[in-house]
Amino acid sequence: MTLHAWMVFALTLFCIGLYGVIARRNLIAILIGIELMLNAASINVLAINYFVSPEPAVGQIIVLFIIGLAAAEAAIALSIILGVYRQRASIDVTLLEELRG
Amino acid sequence: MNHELLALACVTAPLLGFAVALIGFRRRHSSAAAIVIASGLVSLVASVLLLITARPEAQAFTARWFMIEDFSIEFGVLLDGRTLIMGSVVALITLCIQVYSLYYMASDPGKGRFFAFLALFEWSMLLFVYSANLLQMFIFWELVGLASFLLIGFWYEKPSAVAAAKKAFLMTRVGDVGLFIGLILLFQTSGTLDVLGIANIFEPHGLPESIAPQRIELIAMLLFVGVIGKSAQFPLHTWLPDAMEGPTPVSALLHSATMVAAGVFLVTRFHGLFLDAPTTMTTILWIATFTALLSSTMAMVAKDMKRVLAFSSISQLGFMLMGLGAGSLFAGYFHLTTHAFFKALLFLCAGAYIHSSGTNDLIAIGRAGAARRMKITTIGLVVGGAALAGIPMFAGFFSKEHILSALHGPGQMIFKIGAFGAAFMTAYYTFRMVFLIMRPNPNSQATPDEPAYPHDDAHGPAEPLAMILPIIVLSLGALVIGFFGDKIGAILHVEHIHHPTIGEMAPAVVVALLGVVLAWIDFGRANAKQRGFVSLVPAAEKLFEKRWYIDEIYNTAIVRPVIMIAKLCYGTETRGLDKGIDSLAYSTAKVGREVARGHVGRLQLYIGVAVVVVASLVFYVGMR
Amino acid sequence: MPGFPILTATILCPLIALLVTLLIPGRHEKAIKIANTLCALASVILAITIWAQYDRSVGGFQMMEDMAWLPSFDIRYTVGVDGAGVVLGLLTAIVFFTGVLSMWTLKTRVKEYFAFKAALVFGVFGVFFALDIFAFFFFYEIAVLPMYPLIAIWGSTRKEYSAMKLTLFLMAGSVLLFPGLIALYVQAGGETWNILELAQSPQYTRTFQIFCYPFIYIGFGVLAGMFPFHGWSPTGHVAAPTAVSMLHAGVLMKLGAFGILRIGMTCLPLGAAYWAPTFATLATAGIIYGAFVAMRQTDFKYVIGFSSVSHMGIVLLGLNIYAGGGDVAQTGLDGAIFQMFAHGIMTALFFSAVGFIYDQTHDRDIRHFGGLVSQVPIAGSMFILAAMCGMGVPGFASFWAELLVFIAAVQTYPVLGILAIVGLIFTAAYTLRVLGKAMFGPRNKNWEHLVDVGVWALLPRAILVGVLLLFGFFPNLILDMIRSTVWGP
Amino acid sequence: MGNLELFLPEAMVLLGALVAFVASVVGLSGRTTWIISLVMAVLATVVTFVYLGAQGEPFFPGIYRVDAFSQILKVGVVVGLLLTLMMVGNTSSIRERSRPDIPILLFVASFGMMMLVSATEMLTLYVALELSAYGLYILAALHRLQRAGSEAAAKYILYGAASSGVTLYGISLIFGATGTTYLGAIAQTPSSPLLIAGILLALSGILFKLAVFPFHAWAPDTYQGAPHEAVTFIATASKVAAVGVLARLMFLAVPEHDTLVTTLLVLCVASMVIGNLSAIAQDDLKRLLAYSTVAHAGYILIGLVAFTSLGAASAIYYVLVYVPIVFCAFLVVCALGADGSNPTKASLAGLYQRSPLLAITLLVGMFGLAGIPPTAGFTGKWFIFTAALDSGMFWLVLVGAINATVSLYYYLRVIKEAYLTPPGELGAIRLTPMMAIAAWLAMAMVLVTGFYPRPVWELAESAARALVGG
Repeated sequence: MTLHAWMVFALTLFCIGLYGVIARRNLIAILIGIELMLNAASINVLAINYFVSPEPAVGQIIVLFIIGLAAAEAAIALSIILGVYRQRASIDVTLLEELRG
Repeated sequence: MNHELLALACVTAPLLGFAVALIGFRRRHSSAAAIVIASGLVSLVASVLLLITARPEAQAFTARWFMIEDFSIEFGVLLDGRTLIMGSVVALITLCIQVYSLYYMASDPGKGRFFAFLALFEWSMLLFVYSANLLQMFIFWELVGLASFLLIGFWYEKPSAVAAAKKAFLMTRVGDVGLFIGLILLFQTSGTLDVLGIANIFEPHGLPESIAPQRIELIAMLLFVGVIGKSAQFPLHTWLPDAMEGPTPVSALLHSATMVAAGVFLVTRFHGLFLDAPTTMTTILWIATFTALLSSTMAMVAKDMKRVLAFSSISQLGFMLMGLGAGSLFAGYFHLTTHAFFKALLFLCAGAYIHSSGTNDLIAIGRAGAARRMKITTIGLVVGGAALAGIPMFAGFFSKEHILSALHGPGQMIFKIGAFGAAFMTAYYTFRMVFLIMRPNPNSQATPDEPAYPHDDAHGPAEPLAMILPIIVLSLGALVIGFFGDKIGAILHVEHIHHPTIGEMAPAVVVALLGVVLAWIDFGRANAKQRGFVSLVPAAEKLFEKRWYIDEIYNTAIVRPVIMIAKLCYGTETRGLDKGIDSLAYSTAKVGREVARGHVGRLQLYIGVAVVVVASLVFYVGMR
Repeated sequence: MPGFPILTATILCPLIALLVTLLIPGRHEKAIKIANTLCALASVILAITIWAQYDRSVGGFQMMEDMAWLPSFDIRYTVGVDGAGVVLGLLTAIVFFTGVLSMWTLKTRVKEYFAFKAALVFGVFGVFFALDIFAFFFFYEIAVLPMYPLIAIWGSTRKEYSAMKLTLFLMAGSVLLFPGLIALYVQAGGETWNILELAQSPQYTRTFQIFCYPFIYIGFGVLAGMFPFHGWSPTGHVAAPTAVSMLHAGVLMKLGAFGILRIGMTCLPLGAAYWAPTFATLATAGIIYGAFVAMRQTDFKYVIGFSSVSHMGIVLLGLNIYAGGGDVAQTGLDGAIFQMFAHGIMTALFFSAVGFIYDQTHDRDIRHFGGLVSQVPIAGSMFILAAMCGMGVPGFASFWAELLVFIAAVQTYPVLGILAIVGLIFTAAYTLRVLGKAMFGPRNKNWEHLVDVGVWALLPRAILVGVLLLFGFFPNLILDMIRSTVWGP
Repeated sequence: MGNLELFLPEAMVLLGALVAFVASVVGLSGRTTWIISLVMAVLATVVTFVYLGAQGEPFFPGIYRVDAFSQILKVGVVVGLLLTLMMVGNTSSIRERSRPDIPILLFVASFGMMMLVSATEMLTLYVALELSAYGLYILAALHRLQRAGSEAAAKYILYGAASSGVTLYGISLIFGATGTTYLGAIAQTPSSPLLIAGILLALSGILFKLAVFPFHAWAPDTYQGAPHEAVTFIATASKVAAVGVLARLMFLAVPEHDTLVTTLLVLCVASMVIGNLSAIAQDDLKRLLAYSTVAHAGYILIGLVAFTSLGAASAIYYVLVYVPIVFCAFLVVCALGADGSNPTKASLAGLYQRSPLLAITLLVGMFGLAGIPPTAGFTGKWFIFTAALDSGMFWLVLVGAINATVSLYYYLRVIKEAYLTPPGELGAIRLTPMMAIAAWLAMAMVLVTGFYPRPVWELAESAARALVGG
């Protein structure tokens, strides 16, 4: 596969993730969508690193960082989602509309 | 005598009187009156001394008041024939009226204030007359208006007095606007504010070539607008009849030597300029003649004594302006002088009657027997009436004669005829007044509008000295002043005084006597109907009584539209501008609420919007 | 005292008053009032000293003080006075002093009132003395904002609405000023904010001036009650308490006109000349429109408010004559500044008289009064005197002001000049209407109990009357001073 | 390896986090932890001030730069931290159990922010961005009223994570377009649509932090639902960091400006307009302040889109003075919402009687936000507008000034409630000494800087020079 193809693939993945964020009602699903977006970026970085970058290590390091950060983010997000669930016994995002206006 | 000191004393005494009386003695009435009368006396003595010792050439005592740019504004006193005579007349008549007021206003709670205002009035008029400077002239012209406003509205709790004062101020203000613009143009044209300097431009040689005739016409016309307002000429005459809402001494002052005289005096002051503006002179003639006729008709039917006198003032002012408009400075000036005496006299007599009878109504006064009770007053009335009517040997006869003979130029026949008509009517309505008072007839057809309420302080003298003394003085004045025509002419430096021959005098005498006779027939003889010949034409009578509906016309044509415009502006302000701005603000707030409501709290919508915006921006960037 | 920073000292007077007021505990009301009176008195004395020290034979800007404020941004604290500054500084001091005195009886929230008021006066002094655009605008906004609490807390009649309207209106003026003023700096190359130096800038091409000037004129004009952006002024007058009305109409509106003169006309003479006919027309429209609207008002303060619009129109007309150039330009300027001064004192007198009556009656409808002059002779007389001044009766200061403006106007813009003079009739009409209805006429029995002005309350009013008469009789006192105003750039 | 000493300010903050962590682990009471943290924050502030003039690179070349720009913004961050910590003492809106944790979170977030303004490499930048956010996400969730708190936090984190995802994707595109992650090197490469698109996407996370349209919508909801102290911190320190990184990116990494400027111009105007208009309708004070934050982000962007040294300086100046100004407002919010509820306009009633100090603090804060002299907000606005005009953006200044007027309306309404409405049944408010000190401190900063902007302005200028020059 060419760089172009990889980037299109990443873009597709990114869009799917974004779609998930926008369209899914489940908070966990939204979180998954965000993870997809991060992964799309990772794929981009790896592909670019492979095809373009003079320093092969850079991309891999970046991706490692991304994975770490994504994990941390997911942890915090899940704990907050848990908080939401405690209050509302649901993790439907449409229930989170009490703060508005 | 040191003229400078005299002049200073003459013009500052009333101011001091005013200030001291108003500030220090507003509640100590007698002291206030004493101070004011003393100051009036000082002015009189000073001005008479000035007149007697006058030098032939004009003298000006000025001091720099201040500078505007490089232009020095002088404040000062100009002593020449015109100012000296008028100043003395003003001082004399004011003093008479002040003395008269001692009794007339004795029990008024505002006596102190009244005297203070009288002093203000005198001061303004004197400095107006004596002023050496256009600006000073305008200032005191305005102050004369202010003082008359204060005095007309002296009984300020009376709505009619307040309305009259307001009307007087507003209508003269209309004239003032014209005058003001005229003075500005005059200043621009002549480049000087100095009255003598301006006179020198126009007087001896006629119009200088450097000045366009149209410009002089414009200036003269604008100045005359001011005169129309001040001297109550048609169409700005309607304030004067109402102005007798003030105390009678005020009317006496207002109608004789001050206020209305100021307008005529202005024309005499700048007569040289007016002579250079022939079109304006013709206009003056037209307006003056028309005014004289118009107001005479009104005087013929008025029942209110003061109102009759007021109409006669308007018509006499018309006469003066006719003389001046015909080109004779002397005729106009002379009549101004004589008129001051006999009109003040008539008003003081009227005041005396009114004071004792408690009514202004001629018929009621007569039926209350005032003429019998108040002999000296009645004599004064007859003397004044005769002077007004132009009966030979009385003051008004001489001056009116000069005016009539001045109207001899080409195309002035019509004015002459008008003048005769007015003179006839003057004689008629004057003696109508005299006969109604002297020969009351309870059985006549005349009906008083207002019954008499005789004064209840019957134990007081019917004719106290303070009232009688001025009447006597003025009566003497009205008798003798007519013989001083030559003297006045000399002081005015009028070279050729045309002395009418007997033949020339005859028509005027005939006309005047005709008027008197007709008045006798209508009012004086026993069993007279006392309705007047005008009542034969009820429509005319009604028209005259309603003062030609001029007030009504003004109301419809001017006052209402002005109020309409004011309403329109008010509506624009409240419903247009104000509301527009408010609604701009409110609609901003409303949009704000809508925008805020757009933040519906739905996370995914928020993100979606952001995605769309960012995507379109990226798209836009990619397109470039 | 050479070298004594007298202008800064004057500016600091109200600031000291503010700080002292803040330090004194709120329950010591008397102490607060005394402190403010003293500071105000000090400012009067300083203002008179400035007047005396100003060397008229030299003219121009004097008593300059110059300090770095923000050097890297070219902002300096530069103050200096010319004739206009001296005159208006004195006006401010007088109105400040008399305003403090006339609020001697204030009972509610005394501390805050005097604090806000001192802040306002601080700004006003600053504006009249500042020669640096930043400093000018800095003080300008300080002067405007305290009006909000002053009206909203101590006012009456829809006070919150009026206060908000006033503030937003004036800030809307600032909307135009921000780009306008900063453009002056940027266009000149971004080297100085000093007005006098900017005025020399060769960068101000005619095109730029024509573009920029309206921003400054209208921006400041809003505060000067310029037709048709005057709406805030009467509304604000009506709602404001007495001393605030005095300051508001007496001084604050002058800030706008002063800004136009000091910044707009000094820095952008070509733009000013280009726009002069347009703005002179608007000014004349304001004169007549204000008078007509005043004719229909039934509220004392509304009448005075619209009379202010009308009278400020005269100021603006004079200024535009000045901007238009020609022989009579200086006369127009003399008249405009004189009118600023005279109108300031006159309106202060008006409001202090009305306020005195309103404080007792809580009624301002002229139809509800009658014969006031016999019920409260002194307060009534004050009102009448102010009214005469407003009508331009000789002997009062504003006669001269109007005279000068009209003389100049007839020469420069004959039609406008004549219209403006005709406006005098309508001025007289509305003034006499109020006098006739409320001051004269039959006494209204409801108000027989009114107490007249006492000796102490008379003091501030007597000062105002005295000033009006003084300059009415001796206009040269002030004209000489005004004439020292810098003429052109 | 560079000069590690230069990292001392950050290290102090990190140490603060550790100390606070230890204190909470050993079970010290919330109050003791707070006092210890406060001491640490003061120390960190002092150190940061000491290192104000520092310059150099503490780590590997090119990834982390210490210069006037970064140090000055760090001062802004630690001042925000210190002020927030001072207020946390009698914290109320945060649930009891979590109180000892607050200092840790604040310190960690501050640490991330300080790194953020120094980062000159995209990975460092991204890590710092995330680091600075995590603490805030958690803080936002700690509201005593958990229902609102959890919603606020969920929106905050999901929005934040999504935008950081976009940022990351953007970074990957930049990497793709240039082959490098060093900001300085990016600017050297020729511009391409891919690069510009990447930069735009990468800005998302930062604009989210700054709450610029269209990434602003979380702000009102989060501000409303999160604990007062957390919001205070988000509104102060976090803004400084966001402006810092935005400026850094724009000036360092962008090879071609026109497109970016145009884009930001649109966002800037939209932020001002939407922020101010929405704020008009608000009754909840925190929500109002949230919208006003959006508007202020717009003002700051004016300075940045001027794209000159002057513009950068004015934006830096503005955000620096914005910290104490907005703190004044939030201090009142915290004091009024002592029970954890959100103060509304009605709860301001009679503030002038219930607590004159709070009332004047509110006045200063509101006038500061509205840009009225003699507060520093006025000078800030003046500088920003000057910078914009200097770049020829006359109409932008006009729009900005119009917005300032609109904003005045709702600020005045707040003042009105505090000064006009009688207190009714509401009782007096007692401030803790530390709160009072914080109030005086913030007011002093606002007013002194307002009267005498020279020190702060010169700092901002040197920061801008460092930014533009390097």
